[in-house]
Amino acid sequence: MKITVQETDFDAATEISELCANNSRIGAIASFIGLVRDNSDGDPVTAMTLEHYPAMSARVLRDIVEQAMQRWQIGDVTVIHRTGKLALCDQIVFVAVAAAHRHDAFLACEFIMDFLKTAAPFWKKEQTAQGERWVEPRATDEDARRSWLDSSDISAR
Amino acid sequence: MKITVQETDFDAATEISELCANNSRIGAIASFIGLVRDNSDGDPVTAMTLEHYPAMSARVLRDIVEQAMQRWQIGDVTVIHRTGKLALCDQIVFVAVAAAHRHDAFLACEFIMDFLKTAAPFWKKEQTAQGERWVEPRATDEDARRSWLDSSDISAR
Amino acid sequence: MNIKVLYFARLREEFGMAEESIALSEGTVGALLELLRNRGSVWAEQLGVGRNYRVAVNQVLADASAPIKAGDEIAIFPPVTGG
Amino acid sequence: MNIKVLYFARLREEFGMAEESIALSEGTVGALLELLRNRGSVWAEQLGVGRNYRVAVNQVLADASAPIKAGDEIAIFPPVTGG
Repeated sequence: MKITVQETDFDAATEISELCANNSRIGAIASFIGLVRDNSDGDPVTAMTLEHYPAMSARVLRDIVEQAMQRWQIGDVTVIHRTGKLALCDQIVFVAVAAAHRHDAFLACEFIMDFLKTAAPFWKKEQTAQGERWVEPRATDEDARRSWLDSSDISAR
Repeated sequence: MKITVQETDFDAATEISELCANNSRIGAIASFIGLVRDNSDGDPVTAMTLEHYPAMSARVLRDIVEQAMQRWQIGDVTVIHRTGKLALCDQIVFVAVAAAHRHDAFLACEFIMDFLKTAAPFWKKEQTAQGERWVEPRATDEDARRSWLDSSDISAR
Repeated sequence: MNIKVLYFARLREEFGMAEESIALSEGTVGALLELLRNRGSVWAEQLGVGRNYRVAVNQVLADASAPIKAGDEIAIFPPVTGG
Repeated sequence: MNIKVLYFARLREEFGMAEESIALSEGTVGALLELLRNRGSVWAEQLGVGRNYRVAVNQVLADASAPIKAGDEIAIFPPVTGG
């Protein structure tokens, strides 16, 4: 398991190849990259600052990954979350899950993202031409998190 | 849309950055990499040869991606499938889906993989210490494909 | 009429050829399969009832009733295992 | 007893501080929040009933009844928006 909170950018291909190095049982890697998006519900976003709670953020990410590892048959997991100043289209977050079978990898990857979005102590502040604004939490993110709690089948949603 | 069937390897990071270049609406990229796995139901696999039907394979992949684009709110999609001789842990297939929102990206990416596995004309021949053998289709792959046909909700499974 | 027939993967190996040109009198996939099975031995065995294989006409999957016309490319192959 | 209290994101800006040390007589999250609200103005407003914020005790989310002991690190912050 690799959990990193860092200001610097990351290279998805390097992370993925490290994830599956030396493990020939790994047949599937599902990954996710979140980018700074001009979500334009309002003024166009030009940049973003990401703040976090350093003593807590990596710890929460680790808890989330451990939950995923209990729930699905997965191998190694990498989570990288960036902080600090980011420009439009910059990479914010990376989650990669290695598994023998792809369905486990896909589910665990989305599970980790849904919990990261709603439980890990990171906060986004957007820069726009009209000034700065803190991003508001989205109800759909909380719905996504809840959907995992409702699912009775351990392997599906 | 980029659909490629090639003998050469690919770099996931390059593909992902090309996928989201010049589109600031893209906030999420879900991707999948399939690797040559020692699946060991039998003798350990040492290598693999991938054969395909050149006139049909890219065409089927394009059809699958177009179905995904009709079903979910997604932006650009890249699919790369390798052919020829591959070693253990080599990359076989890459699917990346860009979208404004992550759930669409995850669903479309898994949908494309599930249909690719069951409809695109590629065939794997495994090399083991005991000789070569054609890989048999797995019933779970067909089940995965069917699960998308059963789902009444257009956005979920 | 003449058509091109392609074989892939295990069937290519079993039949010992990747491609052939066939003169067909009746223009359906079923008629072509019947002609091939009538060659006996490995052809009858591999394309027999209950065997699991696919047929594509001009790169699109087709069933036994699908029409075939002169110049068509027919492919016969095992269930796919890519990805 | 003395505890360390951290504020993040919007609350850090509203309160004009990232961190302070507070002498607390009663050891619960609820008592700390009451003490902060009694400062009035922005404190009463931002931590008032119905306002959406989170409290962590030693980096673990906690509710108002959660106990606090000397030396604990309490963090108060808005709903998270990372990822």
